[in-house]
Amino acid sequence: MIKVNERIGVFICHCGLNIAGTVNVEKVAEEISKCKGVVHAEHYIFMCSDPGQEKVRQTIKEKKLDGVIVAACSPDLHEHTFRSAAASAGLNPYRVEIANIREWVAWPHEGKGEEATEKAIKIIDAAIEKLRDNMALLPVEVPVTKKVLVIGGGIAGIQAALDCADAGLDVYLVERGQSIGGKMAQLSETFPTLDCPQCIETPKMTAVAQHPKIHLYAYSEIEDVNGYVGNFKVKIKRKPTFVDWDKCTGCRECMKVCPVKVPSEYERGIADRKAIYISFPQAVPNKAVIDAENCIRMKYGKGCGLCAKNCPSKAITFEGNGSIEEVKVGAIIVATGFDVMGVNSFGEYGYGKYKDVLDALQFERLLAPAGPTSGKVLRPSDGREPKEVVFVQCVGSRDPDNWHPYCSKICCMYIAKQAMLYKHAVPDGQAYVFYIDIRADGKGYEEFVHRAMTEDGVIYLRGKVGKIVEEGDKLRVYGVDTLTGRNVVIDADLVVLATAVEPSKGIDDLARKLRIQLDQDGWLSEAHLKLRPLESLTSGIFIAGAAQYIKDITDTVSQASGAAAKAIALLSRDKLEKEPIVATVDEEVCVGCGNCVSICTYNAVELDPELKVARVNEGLCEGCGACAATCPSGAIQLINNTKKQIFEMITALTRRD
Amino acid sequence: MRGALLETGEETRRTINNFLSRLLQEKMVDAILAPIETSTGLVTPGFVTNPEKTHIIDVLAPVIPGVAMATVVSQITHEKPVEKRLGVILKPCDIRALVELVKFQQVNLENIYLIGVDCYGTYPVIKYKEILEKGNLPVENVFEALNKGGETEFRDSCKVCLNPVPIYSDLCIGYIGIEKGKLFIEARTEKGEEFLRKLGFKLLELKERNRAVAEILRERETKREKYFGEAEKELNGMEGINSFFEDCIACHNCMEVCPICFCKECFFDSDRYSYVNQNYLEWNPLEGTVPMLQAKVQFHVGRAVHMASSCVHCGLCEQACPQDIALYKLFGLIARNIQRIFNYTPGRSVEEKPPVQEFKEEELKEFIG
Amino acid sequence: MEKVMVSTDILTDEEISRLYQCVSCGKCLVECPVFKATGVTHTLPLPKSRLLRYIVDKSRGKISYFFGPQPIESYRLNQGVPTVYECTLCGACTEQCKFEVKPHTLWYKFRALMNMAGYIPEPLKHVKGGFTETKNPYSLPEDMRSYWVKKEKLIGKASVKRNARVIYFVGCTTAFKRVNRGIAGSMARILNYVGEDWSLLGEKEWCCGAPWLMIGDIERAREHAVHNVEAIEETGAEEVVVTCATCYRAIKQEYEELIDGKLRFKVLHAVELIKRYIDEGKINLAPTDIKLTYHDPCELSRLSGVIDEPRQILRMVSGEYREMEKNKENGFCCGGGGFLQATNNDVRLKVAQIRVNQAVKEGAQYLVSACPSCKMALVDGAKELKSDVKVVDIVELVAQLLGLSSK
Amino acid sequence: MELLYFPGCTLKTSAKNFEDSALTVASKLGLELRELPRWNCCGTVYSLAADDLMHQLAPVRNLVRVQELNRDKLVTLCSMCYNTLKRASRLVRRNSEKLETINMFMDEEQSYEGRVEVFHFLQTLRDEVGFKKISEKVVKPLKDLKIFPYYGCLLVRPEEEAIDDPNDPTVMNDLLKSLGAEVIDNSFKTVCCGSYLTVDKKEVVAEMTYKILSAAVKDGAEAVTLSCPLCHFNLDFRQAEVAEKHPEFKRIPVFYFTQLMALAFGLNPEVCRFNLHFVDPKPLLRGKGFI
Amino acid sequence: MEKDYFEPVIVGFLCRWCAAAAADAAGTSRLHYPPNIRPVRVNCSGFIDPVYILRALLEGADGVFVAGCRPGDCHYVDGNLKARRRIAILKETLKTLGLEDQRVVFEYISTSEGSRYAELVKKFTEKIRGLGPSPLKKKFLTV
Repeated sequence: MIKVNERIGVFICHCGLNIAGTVNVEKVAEEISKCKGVVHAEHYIFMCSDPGQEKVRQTIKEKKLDGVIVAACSPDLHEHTFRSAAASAGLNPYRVEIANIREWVAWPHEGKGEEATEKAIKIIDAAIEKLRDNMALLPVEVPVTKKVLVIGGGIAGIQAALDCADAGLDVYLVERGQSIGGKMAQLSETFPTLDCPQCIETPKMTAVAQHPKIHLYAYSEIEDVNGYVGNFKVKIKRKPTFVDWDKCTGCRECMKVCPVKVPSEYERGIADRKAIYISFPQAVPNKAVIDAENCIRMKYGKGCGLCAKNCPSKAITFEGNGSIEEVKVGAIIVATGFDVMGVNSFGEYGYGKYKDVLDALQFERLLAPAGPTSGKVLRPSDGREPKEVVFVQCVGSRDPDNWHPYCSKICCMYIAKQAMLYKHAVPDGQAYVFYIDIRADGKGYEEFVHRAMTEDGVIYLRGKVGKIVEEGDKLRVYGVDTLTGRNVVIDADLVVLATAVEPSKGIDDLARKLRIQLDQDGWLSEAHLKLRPLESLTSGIFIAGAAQYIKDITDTVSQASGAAAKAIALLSRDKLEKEPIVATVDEEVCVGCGNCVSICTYNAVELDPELKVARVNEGLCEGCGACAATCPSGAIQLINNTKKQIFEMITALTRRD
Repeated sequence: MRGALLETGEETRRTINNFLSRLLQEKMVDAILAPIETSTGLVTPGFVTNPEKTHIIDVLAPVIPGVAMATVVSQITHEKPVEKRLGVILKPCDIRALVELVKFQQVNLENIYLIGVDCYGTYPVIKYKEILEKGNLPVENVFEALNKGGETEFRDSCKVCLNPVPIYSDLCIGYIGIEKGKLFIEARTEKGEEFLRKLGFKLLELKERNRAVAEILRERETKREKYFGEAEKELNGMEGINSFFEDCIACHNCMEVCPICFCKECFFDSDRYSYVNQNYLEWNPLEGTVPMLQAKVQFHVGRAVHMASSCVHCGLCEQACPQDIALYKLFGLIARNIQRIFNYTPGRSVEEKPPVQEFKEEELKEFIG
Repeated sequence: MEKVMVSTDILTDEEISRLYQCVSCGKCLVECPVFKATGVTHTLPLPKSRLLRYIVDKSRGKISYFFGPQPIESYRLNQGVPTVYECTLCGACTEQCKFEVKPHTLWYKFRALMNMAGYIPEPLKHVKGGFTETKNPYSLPEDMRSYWVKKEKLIGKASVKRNARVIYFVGCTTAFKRVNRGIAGSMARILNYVGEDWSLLGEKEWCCGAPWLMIGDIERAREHAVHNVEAIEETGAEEVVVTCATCYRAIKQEYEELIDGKLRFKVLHAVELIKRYIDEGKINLAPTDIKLTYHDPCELSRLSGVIDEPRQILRMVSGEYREMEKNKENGFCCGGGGFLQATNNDVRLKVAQIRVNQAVKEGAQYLVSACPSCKMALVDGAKELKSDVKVVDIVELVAQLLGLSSK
Repeated sequence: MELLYFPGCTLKTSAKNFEDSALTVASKLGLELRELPRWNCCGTVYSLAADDLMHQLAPVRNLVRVQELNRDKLVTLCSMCYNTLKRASRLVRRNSEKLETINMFMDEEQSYEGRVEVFHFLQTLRDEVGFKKISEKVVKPLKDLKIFPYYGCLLVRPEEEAIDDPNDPTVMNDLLKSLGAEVIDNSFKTVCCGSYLTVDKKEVVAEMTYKILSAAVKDGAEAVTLSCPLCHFNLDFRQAEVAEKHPEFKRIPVFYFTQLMALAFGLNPEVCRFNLHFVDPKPLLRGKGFI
Repeated sequence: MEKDYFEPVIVGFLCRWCAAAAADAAGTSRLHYPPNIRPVRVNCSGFIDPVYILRALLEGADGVFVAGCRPGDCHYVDGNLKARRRIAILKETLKTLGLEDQRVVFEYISTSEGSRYAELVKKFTEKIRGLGPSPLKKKFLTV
């Protein structure tokens, strides 16, 4: 339908000589002025300059323009500039279209003036055809819930929760395990500062417990997430603890009497825990949980029950099946951390059959003062003090054929640390480290490794270990030293494998629930690796810490604060403005076939059950237009990108004069 | 498949109608939607609720009177499912169209009992009328063609149809591969078996039926290849298409009758698209409006792009063309090729998503670059 | 989504069974003049019957069987208005239909249904008011009805008598329209020429009611029918002659049903009467050499079967009589029917241009028709085409050849 | 059940004992091993040369022979033959240009279509016969005979060709258990015996043999069993050099697993042709009353 | 002046996040390619309805160049995978009718591949020039 009193202004930019050097701007202006509805056509040296923008504002007012075309550079650069200029002159920003005649015409066709001018006219023509049907729009306003959900209670989650809470936002911190603290709580000491991790993390953990704004959901999981930025509805499932946490004081009397012994996850299997347990001394919350699979009473429904008898505050009930709570949040921070591969995957090192072949996290527990051996390094097989310890780097990392192609980044540092701590614990012991390349790129890292080599006499052998075989009570390690070119066989008392770091288990179905992407190795995909590492592609969901990629505590904490800052910034406004280019449905045409519903990635379209007509949720719709393309009757269309507009653009572009 | 064998003697139609009226009597269905005979001798979709009245039903009439039965069911259950239990008599292509319409939320199968019928072929509706006027029963010609083979005046799409026996239905009234004077009512789902058991039939297995069907299919496979081979040669390039669509007056009746063209208003007819029609319809006082080839190609090829992936090869487009253009050559050919690249058979099962509603990570490499 | 309950009681069961006999074979689509003129598909017979079936299904057909009568979405009715009304009701589709659906009778009932639901084209909404008052579709003052007598200088020679053997029922399109005044004048002169005892109804003559049927208001049509029959019977006339094909069909085929009684007089079209006069020797026409062709008014030839009389007259009039390619029952419509002039005049003009061209193609100098609406439409068409073919009504031609009128 | 089998050159010459014992054991188990007609040498070690066209002709021609009988399964006994044939069949199936060049070159043969599957006899015993059926056939269980099963390289490396878990293969362990023998297991069972170094660097092979056998003896092994004639030569014949360098080394006999099966099935010991061994196994067997 | 050889008209559909950005990059690095392509900037390749391509061909385009993000890079997660399926349907239809489906091409071009964009456009333009004017656009007057 032809609008009757269209008043379109076209501004052609010279961009100095970038455009004018190739495109005959005078001819373009003259040709375009003849187009239907064009009441003003002008060319100017620098449209994006202040005088240029002023020219636009002036002409809008003087000639009461109801549409503006700026033929200049790529819309990615100045679309926003010219739309706000027009807005300040009272013209709705969406009545402005940009025709890219620099990157798409002037530059690639230098020296072909005539064809370039011809092409420029066609592109401007098409922009005019599109503009004719552009509706004046206001950004879609979406209410904001000023609350944050943090998934994962490791140091990243803790730091992010504290930052958001300090900024006055309510935080729901959800931790899958019995206590927050994550992997950091399992370490003996940190590199390069050799701090005691519990000493530096516990204050933050207690701060989380006491912070009025932080609602801690320990021993809980994310059941289901839907909604959109500013309005996420999250179902959190509190797993059944079978202990009444209000009464439990954390006195651990129950743990003393429980007859069941099961390998402890916190101690990574080199020590046991009871069926009723609190993970570690500084655990927050300091409340016990019952592991239903192994507790006799829970398994058979009767018998035992010693813990309940012994519990001074009668907190143990053996009942309850957890609960599901629904919370509304405005932003989500995913800080689910990482896992370490077990030794049982590596056949050449004994498939985990040899007791004295440990992974590095298990060795951390041996070195930990509060660990099962209270800091003394003793062999799990016979409890003797190992005199020869071999550390093997890059087990499963940098190994594209069999395991992971990536470098696990933190092993070089913690192996050096572990070797050093071993030497402090066993002064006359000898540590060997088989490595490919030492990567110590952090502040004070290189010096730390150098100290391990010189002061603690750790022998670094550049080569890989081919096979480990049990020889009597010794572990014969067949390796090679590529620097001397000779095979090396060491009869070690203990072997520590620096196994590869992997994304934490269960991240893939959490990612599916959050509708965020994982890369091919299972790490969370960031919006842009260089410029937007803390945001996922789904707006409103941020990522921090090792879940995005392996990183040490320093980087993790800084990322956590970064993600928190992003969430705080997002939720600082009362209303969120969303690009109004969303899908709309013409109910008279829609026949309710559901093509758009099943094709939409963002579940932004539902079928209204009675009227059998599609409905678009403007908040969820990202404006990709996939529904418009799959709708046979053209009922659902993208605002300002209707089929008619595209057809008219095609006709303009293919017009032969 | 297990089913019940009925003695029909010469009275095939009466036996079927008795069977249907018993369904009504036993209150297994409240109404039967079936082709019923009209005063002009033709059949048209109609309701029968009174068990005595089933004599007007003519299940085996080898004709599709205008609109497919699937469209009728879709018109009823489009907005909400029926509360009363409805038995529907459906030819195999009807069932395929019905299943496709379920996938596009146009049909709700709640309380609907599908009674499939073997279909060895149907006549174009005008031909059917001529046979009636000459006084003999078209059904006889079908049985004769079935036993002796040989050329028939069935519609092209029926001559190359690959499933004369319905695949997806509760019951199936079968005569292919059954010797004369008998009828085989197959039960394909529990509901079907429950029906037959309630009516006191003994269920047995008939092997030679499958053999007969397989034999028919082999013969039709070759015919189908030849048919589409010719179509491909004829439709090659704009010249071929120009002569193919020479007589087309762009009345869009092929779209109106197509069972899986479910839009309220066809996109190519609507104002969201019509800009083209004015530009391409030459208006001159001598001839009135003359649809240019561009307008015809845009309409037919455009519609094929929207619907060919779900085309059930019923051939109604050809029967609805007033200018007698062999449209099934075009739509059947495009549908076959598209369905082949997605390995998708419309109407095979309700769960299988149509190609336009989903996509896969790894596929269609050959179309890139 | 606004919905409206639509009653379909106007459709008899016989009509509904005919509606459902349609097998969508599409043969009716080829000959539809409006489609030929515009190329727009939604006014074709099949889309019309699909919409009608949708409405019938919902209010009393298979959908209502399951869910009770259901309302119709108002946007569908709005979209349905052009579908139903932009049609000349020429009956070409009925002619082509092999399955006895007789669609054009259904389109009349469809209009009645739409009118009852209040969904009629804007222009017709305005016509209704004036039409009710002035009893003629052109809403011209009643006394203008005999204005033609003055203009044709027949004062005293064409008058209203208390009783007469033949009543000349002039019809509004003949009486009120300047282009058709000649037809009335010629008819009057021919009747006087043969010394017929005839009279006009004058003021008492109301519109024959056909336009009301085209709008869809059957009650109004009934009023007109009852009034006109009374007026005619008062004069004790045995025969009524009309010069308009629409009036002819309405009185002959619709009146008995409308007044729910028998007509006590015969209804003749002017051609039939003239043919009789010729047979009775009261008129004889000398042959001429003018090249002419005859346009069959749809309501006269296809829908009423009067086909041969005009041809016999014309063959007597000229040796050069040529048949157009589309003639007799398959005649192509002039575009004037179905109140299209009010609903969508440029479609009417396009159809008329096509028809005029068909005549030009035969090399005709004169295009003769037998209905004022056809003449009006064909004249407008010829003007659009700037063609020099002269459009003339058969009555005018006869009168002219008898030397009774000047043109 | 009739199986097409590929003997390989050594089984016709120095390893006749392996073939004879295998054939008789197979027939006892109801398997008819039919020799592949017009077979040619398997090409011994799989060529790692970049342009290995000439070297692949031999194995592919054997596969063509199988295809000529329009069969698609071939069983091998010797580990070397198994490894070479299997890797060749995988190479041509993956690399169609190479297959084309090979087919063009062997113009007098029909073109190989790549459908033949190569199996080792141990796989057939495990997967088709099953150890339960084998233990039912045992007449004289090899009680108190401590045997160290040695797999070598070619049954377990590279991974795609492995007939069992490359790091910890157990198929021969289970076979010996089903024969009633006591199994001595250690991680040297998959360490290389030195293969063709036995031609120009005998001392390296001696060193490897010493390492493997001394570990086995230390664990109490009285004999070794294996399925590769080359390993048999290195571990059996080279024990002489080992004894020279390590006087304390105790010699132990080396059997093919089919010989032990023949004994356990109580078949005529002749078929085991114990005279072909360098370290005479007869004293041990007589001592344990098996012959 | 009449060109001695045929200058094809090519309509381009470029997805704004990857292909259009690549086109910008090609321009910024002054990579020259023939001016025959006339691009339309769309939100996502998943937005391109096969009817647009059909319409472009029938309105006079000699070739249609559709470009979207590489699988996995799509800003809207999987718009390009949906596009691939629709363009496959259209090309298969054109191929069936012998309407030279090679005049339509769908390429994956990521944001940084400016040079690849220029290269592909050059190659495509030459190919279309080789194919000559598109038969689809000749105005057939059927009487």
